[in-house]
Amino acid sequence: MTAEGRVFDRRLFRPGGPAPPAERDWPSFRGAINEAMREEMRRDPSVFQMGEDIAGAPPFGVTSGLAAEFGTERVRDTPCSEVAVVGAAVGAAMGGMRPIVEFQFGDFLSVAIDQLTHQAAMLHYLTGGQVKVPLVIRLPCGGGQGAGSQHSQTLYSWFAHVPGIKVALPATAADAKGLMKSAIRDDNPVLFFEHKALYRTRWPAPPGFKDPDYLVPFGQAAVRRAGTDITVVATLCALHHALAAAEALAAEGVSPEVIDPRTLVPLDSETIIASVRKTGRLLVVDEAYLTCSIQSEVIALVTERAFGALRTAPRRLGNPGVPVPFPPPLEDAVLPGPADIAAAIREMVSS
Amino acid sequence: MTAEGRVFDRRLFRPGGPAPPAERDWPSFRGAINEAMREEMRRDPSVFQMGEDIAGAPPFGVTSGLAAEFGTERVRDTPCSEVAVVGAAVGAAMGGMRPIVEFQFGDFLSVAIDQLTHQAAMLHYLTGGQVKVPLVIRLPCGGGQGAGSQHSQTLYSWFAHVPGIKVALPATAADAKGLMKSAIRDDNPVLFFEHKALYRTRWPAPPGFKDPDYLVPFGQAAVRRAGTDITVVATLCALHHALAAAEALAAEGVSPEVIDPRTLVPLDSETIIASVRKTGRLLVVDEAYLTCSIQSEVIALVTERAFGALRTAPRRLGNPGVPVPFPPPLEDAVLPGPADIAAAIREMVSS
Amino acid sequence: MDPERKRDLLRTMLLIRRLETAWAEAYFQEEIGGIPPSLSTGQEAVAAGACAALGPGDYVFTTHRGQAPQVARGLDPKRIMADLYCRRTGYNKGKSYHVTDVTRGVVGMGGIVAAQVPVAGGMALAQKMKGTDRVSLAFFGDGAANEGAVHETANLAAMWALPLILLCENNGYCISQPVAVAVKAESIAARAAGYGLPGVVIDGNDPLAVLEAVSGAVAQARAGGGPTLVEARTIRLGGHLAHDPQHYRSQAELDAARAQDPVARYRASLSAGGLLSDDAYADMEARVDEEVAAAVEYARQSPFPEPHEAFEDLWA
Amino acid sequence: MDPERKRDLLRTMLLIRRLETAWAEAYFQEEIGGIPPSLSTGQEAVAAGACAALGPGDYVFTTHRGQAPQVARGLDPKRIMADLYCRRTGYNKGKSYHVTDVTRGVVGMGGIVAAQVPVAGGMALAQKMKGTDRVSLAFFGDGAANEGAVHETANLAAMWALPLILLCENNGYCISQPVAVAVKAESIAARAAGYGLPGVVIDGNDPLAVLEAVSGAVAQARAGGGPTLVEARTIRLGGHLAHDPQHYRSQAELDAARAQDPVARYRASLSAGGLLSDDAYADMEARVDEEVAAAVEYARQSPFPEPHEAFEDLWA
Ligand SMILES: Cc1ncc(C[n+]2csc(CCOP(=O)(O)OP(=O)(O)O)c2C)c(N)n1
Ligand SMILES: Cc1ncc(C[n+]2csc(CCOP(=O)(O)OP(=O)(O)O)c2C)c(N)n1
Ligand SMILES: [Mg+2]
Ligand SMILES: [Mg+2]
Repeated sequence: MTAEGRVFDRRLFRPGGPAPPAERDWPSFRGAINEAMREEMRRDPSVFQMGEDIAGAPPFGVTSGLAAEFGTERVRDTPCSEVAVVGAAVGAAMGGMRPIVEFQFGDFLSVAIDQLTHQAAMLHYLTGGQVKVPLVIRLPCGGGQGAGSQHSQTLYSWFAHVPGIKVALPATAADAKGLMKSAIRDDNPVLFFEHKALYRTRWPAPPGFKDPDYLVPFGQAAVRRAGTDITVVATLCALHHALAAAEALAAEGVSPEVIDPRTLVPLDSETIIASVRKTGRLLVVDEAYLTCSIQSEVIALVTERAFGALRTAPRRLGNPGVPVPFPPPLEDAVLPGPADIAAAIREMVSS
Repeated sequence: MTAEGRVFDRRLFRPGGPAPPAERDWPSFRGAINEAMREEMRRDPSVFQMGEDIAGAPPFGVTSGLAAEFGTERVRDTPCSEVAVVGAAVGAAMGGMRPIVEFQFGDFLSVAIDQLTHQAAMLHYLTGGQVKVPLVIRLPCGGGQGAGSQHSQTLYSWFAHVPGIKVALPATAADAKGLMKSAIRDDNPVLFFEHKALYRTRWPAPPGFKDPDYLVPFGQAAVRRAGTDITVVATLCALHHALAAAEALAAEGVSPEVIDPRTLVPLDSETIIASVRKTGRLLVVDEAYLTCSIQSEVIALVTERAFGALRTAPRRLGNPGVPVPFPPPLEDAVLPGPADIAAAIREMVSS
Repeated sequence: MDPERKRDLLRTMLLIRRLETAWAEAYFQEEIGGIPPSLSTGQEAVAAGACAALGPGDYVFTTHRGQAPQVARGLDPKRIMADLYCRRTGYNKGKSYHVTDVTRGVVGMGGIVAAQVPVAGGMALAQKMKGTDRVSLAFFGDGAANEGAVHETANLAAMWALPLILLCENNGYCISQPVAVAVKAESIAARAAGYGLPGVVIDGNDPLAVLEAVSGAVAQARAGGGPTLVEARTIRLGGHLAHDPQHYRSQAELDAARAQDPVARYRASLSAGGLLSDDAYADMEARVDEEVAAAVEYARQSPFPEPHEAFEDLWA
Repeated sequence: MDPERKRDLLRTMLLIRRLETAWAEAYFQEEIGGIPPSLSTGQEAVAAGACAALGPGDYVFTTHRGQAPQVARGLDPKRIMADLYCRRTGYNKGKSYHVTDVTRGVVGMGGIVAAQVPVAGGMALAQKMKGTDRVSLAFFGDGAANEGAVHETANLAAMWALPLILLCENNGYCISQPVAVAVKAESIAARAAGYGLPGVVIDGNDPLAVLEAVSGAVAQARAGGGPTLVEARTIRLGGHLAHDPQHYRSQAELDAARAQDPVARYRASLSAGGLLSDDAYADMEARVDEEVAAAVEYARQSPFPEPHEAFEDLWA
């Protein structure tokens, strides 16, 4: 795994091999989400699931075994009617339930935006706090799998833009579990973005991972790698690309600090700003389309609040603004990878 | 009209009085859009209209008289079926027509996002350029009219985020006409945001306004007021608020330069950057929700590309992230007005 | 049926009518602003009859024409009016027109046409999963019926046998578009068959007919028999919103419509049946007017929310 | 009907089958990646029959299971395969699976279930407004039928009498969900009545039945009679996508399904009618296989687009 190589393979739909021996005892990303949902469903009878094929043929396997344990009343296969299903989640949430909705690909939320942004997100406010809408929508997302333009996006910037929606972006199995448990217990609508390339990955489990109250709080960024020369903010796969780049650069004597916000709403701006005050440089990397993105946002807020700390122009990497292409060589050209990140860091630290 | 006062009244649905004598010969914003559409429909038989009540009882009067002139085959009242209607526009555009679709309030696009972002915006790309989707969607937008949270938004940042959609934001009658004519002749999907508070306003007509080819090109910002101390970037009503603030500040010896981007996609970053290189300060004002917004975007791109020119931290004003409230005093608290802009400028030029 | 209950229906209809008239008046007097009032004038029998079929713990989800069910479910006119005046003493603390009282099972929606229908389906699902026998009722218009949200919800509710009443209030218009233009089938209720649901067309200007049909649908839903689509045919007497001059309707049409005023008609039928004397009606009217006047006064005297409240209630 | 045309239908079905088999093979051999192939195996009669009812200038809008209509409308297998291999020589320059050939009236959609239906409605509107007699045909599945987009489009098309054919390819499943679970009505075609449209259920495994029904719908549309909803009942023989083990179907169900293979069935009927000898079929097979092999070879030899092409074709 070098800064020039890919960190993730393009084998999303292929049968997975056995885990490498070193990782055998580590939880998988997919399994961690499953475990979080299972534990919360055991703990709280109001938690239930809706989605296409989540009982009958779990897409990406994330809901595997849940229908067997909890039955199809609590793990509901839905028809292809996303407006009705998101609306059902909103209404059920108001009625005291805690629905979790799966989209097979997060992109498909496009057909049900209104129920999310105008209903789920606004009803608490509009009713002066009378109704609560605790729901979680799970959105498999991201490119690098050759899945094509309508199955590869990372649209969280939209949902950070509009009010009333929390946004979680787990990058490791531990965060996937801890953030999912926090999401389910949260009294607000939460979008849970799951990068498809992470599903099969395995990660060391931190102490407490098996604790039934293993919660990762929203709004607390993680410093994934401490450094002194530049602050790199990245999420999901881009985080791992950034860590790969940092590893490669360490050999060149460059010391990047890599920060994973973990949730965009709420966003832990303090941790990011504190880091930039230390390093004086900021690079924001994400697969998201660049314009009006989370990358723009982090740059804007750091520049507004820590302008004096910046020693050089901040930079951002992302999809420059085209649909994620189908052909692998084109997809690689559009999405930022470790080599792009390393190159940007090299330029920035030498300026 | 002072920096402390409101620039626009809250009388959107009230009968309008006669124009003030000085403005009597000026075109109204609403009339300019109407005229642009009428001229283009005369010029090109493939231009047609769809929308709710646009023939039978034109909302805000923008389509008044068009059904009488062109008939209800070309000015089509639609049922309340926005997915079908936007889809009809996409398909008709592919089939050689140039549809214009009106939403009564732009917020309602929420129910038809997919047809816009995944179909209209992507099909040219996905088919390797084989199909063209020339359509215009008219979106009455904006707050300050007590119209409530689901009838007051300015969501253009979303559509600047995703690829394949042009975005026009006219702030005067002349631009409304010239940008609308350009939009109709454009071979791509265009969102045309019309601030409701502007409909009734009148503006001096520039030379050529009556020319059948009076086009305002996309991607050319207008410097609305030249100045030396600070660059203020603002759109729609916020532009006029910024100009009001600038006027008030001029009396205090402060010289703001006020820039109206006019289109967000494409965005004339050169004009903005050139201005900041001159003034050394940047304030971006918009009604849009702040996070991942056009305000964030302008700050990010200026900071990336003209960091050295900035003498102080750039700032942004906008809706800090709540639904636009119904009660007027709350709405005023949420949306930036002339006084907020003036205060921000004062702070920035003295730092 | 108990004559008192029959008179109550009239009282409800009258209260809706007069409360809304006062609301429109407040708009024309420029005491309030924003989007002009959306009145149920001519349609009062639908909400009155439908809500009379419901009990405590049942839920209704309203449309943009939502004041009728608020009144019919017994919300306090004072606090309804306070919300319409954007005052702090409203149910929503003056923060929106989506007048809601969860304790009485009224959720105010309506900003987005048809969006309340899927949400009502979800409330029905919650009741079913919690094992209550409570039902959820979605009001929606003839215009809303052409939104995809209604289709998807009808099918999902059929599939899951949800305790949902789909109450289509067909007032003949979607703003300026007549339903006959937008719907080529015989009725909107005819769509129910396509989902394997019962669908009925009823006289929505007769509160007793509405009460009967909705009671049947409620009984079926409580018994686990799933949803029903009830199309209540009624007539919008005013404009789409209070300021709408409705140039798109002929005088003849409007005259015919006004001749069917459900308040007058129902009053006449009660009085013909010997259930309501002229004096009793005058008394009812007086008390309703008093209640409305008190509501207006209450709203006027109430303060706006403080500016800082704009930033509250975003998160639960 | 001319025997040659009848044989042509079989040839089309066979070409669909073999081309798609080669596509799946390419996926399993890891020559291509991405989302696994969505095969029309078992459903070939629908596209073959439907497209045979169309003429030049007519349009079809495909689903995610879209290769069958591409082949049936005469697209070059070489260039179809090139797009599926993401190669520059494809119709879309290798830039997507949405294989499109506007010159043959095929628009490749399918990423978003049902999204092609409103767009097809728009194409019908364009034809109507331009005064042509051309029609637009939307393929969609039984699962897609439960999307709001279909409801809205059916109603709009009825209202405007658009020359649109709504062709529901009911293959019994929406991924793992049987249509009987998701649709409680007798049929999907039964929904047509709710829009004032004709709706028919036909045997989608018989290309002649499909041809006949769609020809009728096309004739009506060309004559200005508006849209028809045709529900073609067929059977998906493979998984939802090529890699789907379909554990949710029993062996008995799959065996029964395979016994209805439309290619075998139609071949048998042609041969029973004396229209196709075994030799002629062997010859047909050989030519189809050759064409498919040539298509695969062509795709393999073609280059990927250059990275810079990722940034082209965004704007018209
Ligand atoms: C999604 C959406 N589309 C359009 C509108 C604008 N609109 C508000 S009320 C209305 C009329 C709806 O007609 P109907 O459902 O018959 O209700 P009625 O007004 O007759 O009570 C429309 C089109 C909206 N609010 N939301
Ligand atoms: C809006 C949307 N929802 C869900 C999906 C995922 N999906 C892809 S194909 C498919 C099955 C659709 O079933 P049907 O319409 O019957 O078509 P079939 O696969 O049987 O040909 C689904 C649910 C999608 N692509 N888009
Ligand atoms: Mg109506
Ligand atoms: Mg199917």
